[in-house]
Amino acid sequence: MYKIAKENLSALFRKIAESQELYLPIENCGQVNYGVWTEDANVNIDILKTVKSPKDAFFPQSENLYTCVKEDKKISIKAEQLKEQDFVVFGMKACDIQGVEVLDKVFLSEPVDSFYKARREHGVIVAMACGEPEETCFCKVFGIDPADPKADVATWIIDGELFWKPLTDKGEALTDAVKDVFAEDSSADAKVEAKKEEINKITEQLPYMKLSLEGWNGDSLDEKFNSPVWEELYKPCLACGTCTFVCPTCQCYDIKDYDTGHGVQRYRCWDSCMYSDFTMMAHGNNRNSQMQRYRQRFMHKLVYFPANNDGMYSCVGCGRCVEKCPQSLNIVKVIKAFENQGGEKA
Amino acid sequence: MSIEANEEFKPKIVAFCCNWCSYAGADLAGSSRLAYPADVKIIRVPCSCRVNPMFILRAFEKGADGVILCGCHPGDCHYSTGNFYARRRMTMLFSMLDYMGVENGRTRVEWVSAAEGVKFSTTMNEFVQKIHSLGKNVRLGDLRCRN
Amino acid sequence: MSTLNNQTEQVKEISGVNPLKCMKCGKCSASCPSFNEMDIKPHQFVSYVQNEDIEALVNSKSLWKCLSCFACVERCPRDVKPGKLIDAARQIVIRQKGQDYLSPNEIPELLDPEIPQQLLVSAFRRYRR
Amino acid sequence: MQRIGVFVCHCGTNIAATVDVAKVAEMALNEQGVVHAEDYQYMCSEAGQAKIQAAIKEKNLTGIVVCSCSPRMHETTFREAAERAGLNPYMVEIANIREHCSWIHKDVEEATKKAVILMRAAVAKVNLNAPLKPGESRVTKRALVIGGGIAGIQTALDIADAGYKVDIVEKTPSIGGRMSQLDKTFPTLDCSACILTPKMVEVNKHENVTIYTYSEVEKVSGFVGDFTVDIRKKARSVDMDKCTGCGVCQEKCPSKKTLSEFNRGLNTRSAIYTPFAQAIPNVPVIDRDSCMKFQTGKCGVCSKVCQAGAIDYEQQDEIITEKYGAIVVATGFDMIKLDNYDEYAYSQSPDVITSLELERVMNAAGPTKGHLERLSDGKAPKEMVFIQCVGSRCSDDRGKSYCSKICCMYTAKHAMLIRDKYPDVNVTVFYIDVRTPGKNFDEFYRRAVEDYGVNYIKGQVGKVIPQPDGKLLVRGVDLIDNKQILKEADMVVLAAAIEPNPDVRKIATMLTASIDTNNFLTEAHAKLRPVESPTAGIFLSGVCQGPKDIPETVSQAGAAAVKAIGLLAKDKLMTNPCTAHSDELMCNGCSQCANVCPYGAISYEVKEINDHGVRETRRVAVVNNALCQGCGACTVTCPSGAMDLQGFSNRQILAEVDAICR
Amino acid sequence: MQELIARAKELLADGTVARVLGWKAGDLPYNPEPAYFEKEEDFKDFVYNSFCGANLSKFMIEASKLEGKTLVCLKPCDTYSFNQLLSEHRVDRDKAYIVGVGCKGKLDIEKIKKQGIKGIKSISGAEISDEADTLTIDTIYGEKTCAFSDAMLERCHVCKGKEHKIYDEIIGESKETKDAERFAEVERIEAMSPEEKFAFFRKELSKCIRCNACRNVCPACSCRKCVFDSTKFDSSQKANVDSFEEKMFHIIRAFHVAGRCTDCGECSRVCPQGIPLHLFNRKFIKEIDELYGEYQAGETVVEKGPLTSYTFDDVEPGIVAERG
Repeated sequence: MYKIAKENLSALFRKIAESQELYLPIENCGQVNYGVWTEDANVNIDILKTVKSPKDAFFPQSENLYTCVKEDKKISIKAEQLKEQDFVVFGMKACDIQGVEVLDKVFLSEPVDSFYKARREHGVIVAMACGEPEETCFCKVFGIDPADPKADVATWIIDGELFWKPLTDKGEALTDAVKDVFAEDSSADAKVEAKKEEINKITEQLPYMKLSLEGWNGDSLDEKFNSPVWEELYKPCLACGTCTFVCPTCQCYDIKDYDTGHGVQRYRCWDSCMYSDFTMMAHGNNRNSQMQRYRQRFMHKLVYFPANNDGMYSCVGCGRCVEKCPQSLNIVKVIKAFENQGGEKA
Repeated sequence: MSIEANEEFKPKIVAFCCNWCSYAGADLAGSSRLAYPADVKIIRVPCSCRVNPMFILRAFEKGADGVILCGCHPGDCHYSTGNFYARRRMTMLFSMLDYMGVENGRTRVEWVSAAEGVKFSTTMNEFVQKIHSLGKNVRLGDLRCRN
Repeated sequence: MSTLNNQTEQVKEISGVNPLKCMKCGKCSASCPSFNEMDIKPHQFVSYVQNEDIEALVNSKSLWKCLSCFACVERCPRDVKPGKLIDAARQIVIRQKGQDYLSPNEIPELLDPEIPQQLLVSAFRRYRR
Repeated sequence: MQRIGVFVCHCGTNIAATVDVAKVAEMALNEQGVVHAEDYQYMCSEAGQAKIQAAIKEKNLTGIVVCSCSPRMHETTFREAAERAGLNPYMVEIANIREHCSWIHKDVEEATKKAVILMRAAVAKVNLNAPLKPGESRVTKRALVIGGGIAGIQTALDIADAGYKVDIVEKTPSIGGRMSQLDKTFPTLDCSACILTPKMVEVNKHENVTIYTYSEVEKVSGFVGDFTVDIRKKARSVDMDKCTGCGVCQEKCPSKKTLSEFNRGLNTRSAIYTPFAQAIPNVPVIDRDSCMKFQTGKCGVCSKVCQAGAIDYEQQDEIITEKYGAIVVATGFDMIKLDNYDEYAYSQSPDVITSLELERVMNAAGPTKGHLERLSDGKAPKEMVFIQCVGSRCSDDRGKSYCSKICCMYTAKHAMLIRDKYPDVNVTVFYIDVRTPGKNFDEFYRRAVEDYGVNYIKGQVGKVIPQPDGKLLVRGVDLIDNKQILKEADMVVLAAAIEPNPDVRKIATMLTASIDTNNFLTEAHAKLRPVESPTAGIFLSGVCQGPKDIPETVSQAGAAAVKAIGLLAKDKLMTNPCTAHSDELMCNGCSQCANVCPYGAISYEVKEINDHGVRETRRVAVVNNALCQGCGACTVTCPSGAMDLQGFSNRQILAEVDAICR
Repeated sequence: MQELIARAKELLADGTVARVLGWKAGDLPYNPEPAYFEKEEDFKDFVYNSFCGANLSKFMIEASKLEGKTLVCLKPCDTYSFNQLLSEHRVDRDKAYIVGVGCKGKLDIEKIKKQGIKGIKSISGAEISDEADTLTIDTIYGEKTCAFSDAMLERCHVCKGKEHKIYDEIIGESKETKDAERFAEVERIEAMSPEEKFAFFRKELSKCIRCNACRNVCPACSCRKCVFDSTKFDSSQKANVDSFEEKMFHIIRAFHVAGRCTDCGECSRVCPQGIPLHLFNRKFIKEIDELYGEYQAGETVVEKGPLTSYTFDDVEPGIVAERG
């Protein structure tokens, strides 16, 4: 295990960025999101949750697929290049890493999404343990350990020092490339273990960590789908896309054409199942009420997805929707509403 | 900066002209052979009040360097009141563009009557000159339209 | 800008009057109680300002004959307010003179408390030369 | 997908000398949807049109672009040509490569480039054009005239003479209006009653005219060609059919203390009254506010004396609903209130009167039986002063900014009449300008000065001070002599400004006709459509549109009639198809569009909307295509874009923008 | 709050209203959500405290279509929005029973968290009856305090006043919390050079994720289908492809609500990226005030707003360039 003093981190970042792009939490106008490191970037690695999850690094909010260029009557098509350079995403939390695994299930199974796959292959994830988890966190519910993130490299911040532990070959390779800036610490393992202990103690106290997912699985489809509870739950929903856009696992996208005047750019961009024009077709919309759209989002995360993916939920308990929903709606309230419903029935 | 000094820059300028006054004013400029730069392309609309701020932003998005709106003089609108609404709307739009740091000289409203061929021509000459002095529009365009 | 022009602008600014609005109806002169004592008549104030001849106004008898009763201001149908114009010309004279002769503290004891405020103000403007 | 043909005109050398027309045609073939392109010497010629028609048929074109002169020149020509070839005329667009291109540019390369871009924009638009069909609406062959003064009477007569039914609605108990109050008329000095009365009789007798006096317009709905109007016929308390007009009731009526409206409050009338002797109809009304029977329940004299048994105390207001094809507004004017003009002592002295009051004083049927006398003491005046422009040409809030136009002439008339009848009376007129444009007008004014010795003084009056001896001290100025003038007068006459009848606001709102800041009704075009309101089917007659004298009023009344007849003569109206249209799936029903519509073409309906299977009852905007003129104000006000303009749709204009910026 | 609950129950019981639109307590101390209450037992979760910032006016568009009256709890500033919706025929006055609820300023949990307060277990001082100037926050990392005014929403610092502009009855006291100039921020930006202005907005808008929360929460943005969701304008875009997209969206949105925006501040409250969106709308309000006369949308029910009316002597658009 290696270590580096927090105040020297810019040396590490500079070193990484010498040979590749480095994504990490950057503060801009008071908000922290993942962005590309530059010398004058306002890096903030103390942040627990960035506003948007780091899924952009692998599945950007919008990306070009190809470009058509029209010259007189001739049309030529130019496909977008797949990612060919390595890059590093630094500081991802355990929940967000799990989020990427959820995306893997979607984009890496047949038919494989080549754009996503290229990014996954070239991306090295440096994870970071959560120092001070918050009341909105509930990752443990999904079996995620915030104290011990699993990625190419795992890091911990302990008393002003960052501890660095490569876990995979990619991680080893990155470590080799940058290890000049590190020091070694023989007592590191012990310190990390103590830190994990400390973090676990905090998570014990968090209100959402003991949420029960009992009854949420593929078998409960009809019962959950037809429940009258949805009618109550959806009402304050504004039909905005905040929850889906901050979510590390939401993977829906739309494909659109942009007329550039001399051709067309085909691009894809995130879409939200909360939007009224989501999956709009010529005949209209499959889900034509907000209740249906609202239900879809949670049924997908908690019922359909696990049913198709060996029980893996497509929620990772990051709590971003809990923090960001304009009307204070969120997945926890949904889960709890059904808990109560079950209780009443029994 | 004079036009000659900046020869390679050919600005794209969209002029929205109301059918009843300004379009006719432009026709008169034409029949009087009052030249103005070919950079100006006119779009005929029934009235200045038909011009949606979105049209103007769209022009900039797609690469226009200047947009000018011409209508009947206030009080002379063919539809009585159209240009009054246009006047307020454009004042609002321009103030917002200015507020957001987009050079306000790129947009302009001018009232040109059907009899004012000379005014149409001088206005267009002035406007094109202004756009030349401002140079290429880089703050409002969509990069995708550049290449 | 020449000095004369400057003065014209000053008069316009102080008075807040646009002399071009005048339609030369003469209602000001018809209303003026000091008409006969004036060398330049109220309706002419406007043309003097239009012609940028403030010097003549400043040197006129009228300047100090106007009672500031503001009948012309009140009745002018075009909002031209000759009374304000001549008042502005007076202000120019006063401004040129600069210094005050009395300090504000000395004033109260010199005054009859019964005198209307408005009269005092106009009197100060007029007789402070 | 459209199949578009592009036709490039050389216009002799007008275009071809500066624009490479062949190149434009060649480039057109690269554009989306273009399947045919050609250039020709003169596209507007017979041969050129034939080429277009042939191409439409041979190539099965769905739209065409003609690159030629301004659409203001030949758009109609090409549309008609296309229509003859079976193409919808609204599938034609013009790229103006002459006035907007070849004529203003010298460099061939530059001009050709621009012409290509203009062609592209037109092609981009045509790609989104849809065939449009003018709508049709029927025309009810009946006109309504609001106001029964000389303007209304003349309009009604002219329409009726053309063979159409006309109804006149008059608020007061008799038609006749302001003109009936006048004594003599300028510049011929004939007696007003002598020329007006025959007209009143004629209109009353005309088989095509129905007159509703003592009536008001209550509600207007519908649109050009098809208005529905509710008229409130106020209870007259006298049976129109039974009354013989003998006048006994008026003589016997014990309540005679009400100020006479007709005589401008200078004397009184009975509670049951006809406004004046020649009133039409010659049937009195009971003014219920001053009638003792109605106020106290005791009296009933009129009923007792009426031989015909025409008095009906139980009569109720009646609502008449009628359909009209055209409506003419002829609501006329009133004098402004002089409450704010203390300096002229109008409210302090009965000897300070307005010109209209002087008309009544001079009139033989007036309060003084036509003798010129002071209203305070009945003495004959020796010195009379007229003051012009009282409340006219004022930029302050006491008066009106406009010139009332008639005062100069009627003052000359008054002065002349007084000097003629009472040569010993001195007449002085204080004026700012004497405005006499009009046939024989200046001659008339000069006669007053030269032949009758009226003393015209250029200058205004500052103050009129009533003296203890009853005289009026007038302080004015003579701007020519540069002297202040003090004059003792016996009577002062004020030429008060005129203003539109205050009721016009209400009527304009009902008609959705626009009015200006002075409450004058706005004409559709100040020069070219001066007797039409911008609201289709509404016409303007007389002073409701702006100050005017009698000859002008009568000619405008005739003009308004002609416009109305032109409308009534049609069986059906073809409506401009380039109108706004609201997509009810998107419409919020927020009313913002209706707020900016100058024609009142937008109304709201609460209806059930089926949005892809979701049914909902809500309020949506509906555009009346017969009223909409296609300005597009609503389309920009509509935030969702539910409101769009056919022929100039959002997508069409954006396509042009895109094509130009490409 | 008890008075409010009692009155709501009473009106529900006597049939005056068919439902009550208020707030339901959340599972954290600071996340109540708007909710309907139709039965007496529902009220166990009813809450009204300083975290109930949501403006419920917009919900009345849908509630106006329901059978019977809806009792709606409106704070003083919310009543402006209701009036504006009423002016635009979007809500039905007869379908609403408006209880003007007292307001002493609403809190922004983001501002509390910005102060480094995390792991929140409970918050005291946020009840509507509390007179405390300070919030006491119990967290798993120990007890923290925060001045009430430091945690207030931006809009409360420029409070429009404690008066309800439309109501059937008022329950509870209100307090004007204004302690800043409404246009100070706008003026600060106006004073910048074009380059600074451009950089400022570019930076702020670069955060925009096009989640549309600002639009969807806005009571003035009540379109059934937004132009940006519609294919009719060729303006349908969801992506933040290039910075221009956001400018177009935000300029047009501000333009569409110009003269109608009551400055309720919901857009800025809900923006997940903390973009001060009110700065757009407030710029228009300032312009309207200065150029066309003082106007407060929603002050009363009106027919025409500043952009659907005009005067002959309106300033020309050139004024923008002239004043520099």
